[in-house]
Amino acid sequence: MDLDALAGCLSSSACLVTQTTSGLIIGMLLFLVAVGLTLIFGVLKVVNFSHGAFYMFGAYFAMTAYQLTGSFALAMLAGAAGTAILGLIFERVFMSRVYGADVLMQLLVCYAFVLIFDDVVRLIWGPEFKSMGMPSAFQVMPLFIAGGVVPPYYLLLIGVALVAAIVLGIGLSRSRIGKVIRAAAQNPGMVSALGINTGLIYGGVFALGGMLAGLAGALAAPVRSLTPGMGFSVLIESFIVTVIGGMGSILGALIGALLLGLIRSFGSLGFPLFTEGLMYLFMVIVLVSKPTGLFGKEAA
Amino acid sequence: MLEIRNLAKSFGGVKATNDVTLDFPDGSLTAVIGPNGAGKSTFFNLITGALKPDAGEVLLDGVDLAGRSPPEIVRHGIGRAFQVASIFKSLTVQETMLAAVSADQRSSAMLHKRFPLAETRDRAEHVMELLGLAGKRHRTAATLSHGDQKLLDIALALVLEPKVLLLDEPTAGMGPEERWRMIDKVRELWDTQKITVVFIEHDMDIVFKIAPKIVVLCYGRILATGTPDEIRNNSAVIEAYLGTEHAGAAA
Amino acid sequence: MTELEAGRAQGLAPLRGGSVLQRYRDVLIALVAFAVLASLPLLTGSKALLDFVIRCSAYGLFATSLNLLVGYTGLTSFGHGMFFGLGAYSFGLIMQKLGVPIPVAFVATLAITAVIAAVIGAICVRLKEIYFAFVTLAFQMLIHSTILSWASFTGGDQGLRGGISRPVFLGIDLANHVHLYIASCALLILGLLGMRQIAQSPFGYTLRMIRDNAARASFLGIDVWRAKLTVFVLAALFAAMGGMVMALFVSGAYPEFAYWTISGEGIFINMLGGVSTFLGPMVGTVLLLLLNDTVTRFTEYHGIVLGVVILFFALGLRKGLLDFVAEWFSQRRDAGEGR
Amino acid sequence: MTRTRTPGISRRSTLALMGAGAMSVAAPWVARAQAKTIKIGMPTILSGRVAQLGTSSRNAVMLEVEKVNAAGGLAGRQIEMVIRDSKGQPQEAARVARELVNTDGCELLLDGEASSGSFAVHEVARDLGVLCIHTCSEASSLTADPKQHIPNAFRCVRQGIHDSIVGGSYAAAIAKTKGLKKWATCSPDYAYGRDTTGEFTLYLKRFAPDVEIISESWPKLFQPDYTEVVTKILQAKPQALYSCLWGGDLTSYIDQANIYAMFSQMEVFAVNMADYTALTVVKNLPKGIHSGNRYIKTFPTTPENAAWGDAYKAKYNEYPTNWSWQNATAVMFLAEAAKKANSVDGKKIAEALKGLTIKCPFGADGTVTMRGDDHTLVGYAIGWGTTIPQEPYVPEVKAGDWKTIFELEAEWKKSKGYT
Repeated sequence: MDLDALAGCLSSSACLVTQTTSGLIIGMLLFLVAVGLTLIFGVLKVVNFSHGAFYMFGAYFAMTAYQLTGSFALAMLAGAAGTAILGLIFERVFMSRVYGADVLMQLLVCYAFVLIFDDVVRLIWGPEFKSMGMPSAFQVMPLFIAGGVVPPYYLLLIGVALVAAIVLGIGLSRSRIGKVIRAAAQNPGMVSALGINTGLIYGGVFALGGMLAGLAGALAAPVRSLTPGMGFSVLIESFIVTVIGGMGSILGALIGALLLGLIRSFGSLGFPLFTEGLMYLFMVIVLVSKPTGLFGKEAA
Repeated sequence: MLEIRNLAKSFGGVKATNDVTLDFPDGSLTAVIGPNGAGKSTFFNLITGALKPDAGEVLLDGVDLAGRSPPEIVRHGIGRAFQVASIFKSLTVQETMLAAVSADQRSSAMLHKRFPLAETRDRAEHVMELLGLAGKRHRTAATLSHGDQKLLDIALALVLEPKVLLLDEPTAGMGPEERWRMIDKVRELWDTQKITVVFIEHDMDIVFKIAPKIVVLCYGRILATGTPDEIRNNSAVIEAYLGTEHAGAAA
Repeated sequence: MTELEAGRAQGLAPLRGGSVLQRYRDVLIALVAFAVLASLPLLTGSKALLDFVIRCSAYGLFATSLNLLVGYTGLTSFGHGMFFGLGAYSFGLIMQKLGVPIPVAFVATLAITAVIAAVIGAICVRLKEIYFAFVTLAFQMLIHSTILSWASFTGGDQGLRGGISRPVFLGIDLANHVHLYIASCALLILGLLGMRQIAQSPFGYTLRMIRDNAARASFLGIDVWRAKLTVFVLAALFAAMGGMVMALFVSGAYPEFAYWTISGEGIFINMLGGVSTFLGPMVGTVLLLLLNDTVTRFTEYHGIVLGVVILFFALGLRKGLLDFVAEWFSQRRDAGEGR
Repeated sequence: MTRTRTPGISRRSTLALMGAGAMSVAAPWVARAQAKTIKIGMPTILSGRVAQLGTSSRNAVMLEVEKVNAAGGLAGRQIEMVIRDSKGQPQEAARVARELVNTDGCELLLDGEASSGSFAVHEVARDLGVLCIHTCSEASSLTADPKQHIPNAFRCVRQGIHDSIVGGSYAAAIAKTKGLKKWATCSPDYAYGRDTTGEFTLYLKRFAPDVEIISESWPKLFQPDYTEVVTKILQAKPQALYSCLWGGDLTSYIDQANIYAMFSQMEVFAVNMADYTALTVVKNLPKGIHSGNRYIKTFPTTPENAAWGDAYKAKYNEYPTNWSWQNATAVMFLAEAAKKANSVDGKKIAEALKGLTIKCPFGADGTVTMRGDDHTLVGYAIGWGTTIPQEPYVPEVKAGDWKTIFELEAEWKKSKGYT
């Protein structure tokens, strides 16, 4: 424990701003992965344990596209589109067979794919870790905003995450498709009775969730090393985020991600050796006091 | 004797049970009726502990049970059956009965003996015979017909040998003939077991034919109590029912 | 769905005296099984086979205890592995630091596990379904983090080093491979017999009632919270027994024992073997270990192989092996009766 | 069991078959037919996040085993390697190690496990009495702690304490010339990270007493995001940073610290930087990172070392890792010890290994020694230098002085209560 450091930081405005900023940065990155997880749970009631694998594929797709074309935009597109297709196939061919089955069966199918996907990546790209490299456009000095340091690349990340949050938030509550998706989440029988293809909706939602994870992986590729199994730690953290925020709630994912980011950034000051434990402790406290998470609805 | 004193419960601003005071003398058979949303099931839930009342008393032989947990209330002698048969789908009829008797005999946490305990058998056997389920003892509950599942639900309540038995729509979801068979069974149980029975029922023919006493609930309040004849001629009741029937037709 | 077959099969047994007979039958089966296992070293010189059985004992105790929660009570715990780890660590630490006789350490470990399980269980069993799963997982991760962080006591990521001493007691020398093997078998058989007794006791039926319909059970006068807590603690004890066998086998305890992957493997084993028969998890254990041991011999891409096998079970059979077999038999019998 | 060996062409083809078989498929029946081969078992990590290191270990072992076999084998017996994946789980490592000895008939073990896995295999060695050479675990206590000591286990691995002594003195010299007083550390939160960092700062302060550690960060092993750590360090405004992050964690950290322009604000000492796996992967490698050597074919600057690195590259189309040279050295030791003992018996080899000095491309003076009293490798090339973003990556390496290392190591052992 290093409570002095924490107290010192809390009393210094520069440190406060910087650590808060990095908390937000961490949070927004987490949000991008977690939002897909929560979306899939909200609509399909599936805890997508293989979500980390989509993140991994997004990163590898992006790296490969970047190596081939040298275009950052194409790399991002490859990461997002590739995982969207993967998500669609995964849902239609495999997951759709275990709807209505035991939750454990669904978990098992996801678990199987975690194993398979990791090995597939190892087969295709090899066991060694890789790096995509930062596009030269972003190899610039960090900005100083309100006393906090923000690299331009992270501004882009935050921007993308915010856009995703707003589009999803508004899209789900306002648009027709959003209404259909929400209706499908609540009463699939009714929606299919109305002549709407629920399979298409489910596939679409899974593709969207996979795409968001893939996009997150693609965006992370320039700053994180790529290895088989890289999705795992990301999965665990985004899992904590969604549980804290409430499975199925997009706002919850956002708040949960930001909270976790702040726990990480300030926890690393005060409890450098127990930051991870702090996250789990927080998760236990939230679950015990409000089992459905901060923004979760009762009886999912 | 079961005495309800000023029982009240509201959800949000809605008073689902509003100052209800009622007596159910030992060995009585009472029907509770009322339009949809009258608070009949809430009333049962308050008595059995599924819901905690905001105010009031539930006295069984002078002991106040209001606000206690379901297991406590059951152990004091108030058993209930549910509108939708509430059973243990993977247990057989016989296992269900034996396990219920175990629960009543406080042996449900026993680890060192094998199930079923010898001392649970007679009671289970007795109730299965009583409800005509003995021939289906080895059937798994999930495979029983709808009517048999309802009977099993009632058997579950009955096997605890309650002083008061609350039946929430014993005939719900049954065809006309089955209904009569069921209600005859209820009536027969009441006759032979000498327990206090309170049941909720929608079918007026059934109610007026078998219930010596009727309670009418409306918007959480007691609208009327009395014999079938008294209720039949009660203007408030007629209005309430006609009113809802009009409303029902309009919707 | 889950107990249809077991229920039906049991219905055929005569009621009077049946339960007592059943108990003798179980004990008899256990004795025979033990005799067979114990005579293995006489028949074969394969140490690998003995190792395999020891590992089966550790995982089998763990997986079967998990099934008390998952299969019998409907409590899907994602954190059951914490008790496996707790058992291994408590036992290892007691042996290393206090140097007491093994049976003392064994009992002390069970006592420690019971206390910790009671505290964690009291918090967890209030929650339902997936939320119970989450909170148990969170506790597991918390315990795992604590083991890693508390390096001065637990050895951190390197685990309990230096080996666990195994002093001779009552003529049993657990440093001897065959002795360890026999002791593991004995623990397995005793553990299974104990859990079988729990499953077939009045309490076992209380658990089934809770699994099927907890609300109804409480209207029969059952204190659901207390029953869930009781089975949570009991299952933890048997999981800790598994952990102790593992600690003896590897002569140490490592943080991986308390990691969520152990819980995941436990669930996987149960799904593989089947959750609606008592021996399902045992079958699953043997299957998974066999699969793991053979596949890792032949390829380092075992993830793909294992994944495909899982898919076969999840999408093809849609149930555990023993469940599938039991259902197949009963269907055949029904068809025979129909003729 | 023993069959008469048919000499000549059939034997050669059997051997070829075995060579292929050992790579991925274990073929016990072949082994029984060839009683003269000696099987060496090796549990290592071939899947998961550090699969790269396990694979590179296997590569190096196979490279050396081929040479040994071509030269007549181990005391006349051809080596057959049986290499299996442990997934990095200690219970699997123990299981695999036992299986290799008990079922596959391996007479010797190379332990390619890291951290907890190596301790698990160590216990197996203690249990079974089989000769075991640890080739990957840098945890000092594995051999330094007399409680761990068993006569049949050796460690052919560089050690954190050696790195720290050399690194501490190297860094102290630079700290003095450049006036670096305020230091920060950032290391992975597990035994290796904590111990190595603690020892580094110990010697840094010893050689440069006015150095002060003003900030410590302990990210988790395999943590994907280091943002809070980076900003925390930037906040503390140290003049220099020490890190023993390694592999993908180190490259992630560099990529993320780069966009905060961290490397222009402080001197960075990253002991695990000068490893090809990291050097070749980082796209925007900052200039002038101080690093200890891991494996670099230009240090030691000998033709033997360069030739070995090139041979490896030619065979596997990638550069060797730190684990590669350690595993290769272990095979060299086995070959020499077997020659000296003229036997493949574990006990005799163990006797021969004690204090054995062999010629080795990775030695500081062309030789390395298996120290007799604690069964651990000494005399290997160890040094620090600064990085450049292209080959040869670390143009000049300042070699550490083994005399100082021995002195300080002995002192350190005493302070730990090991002697």
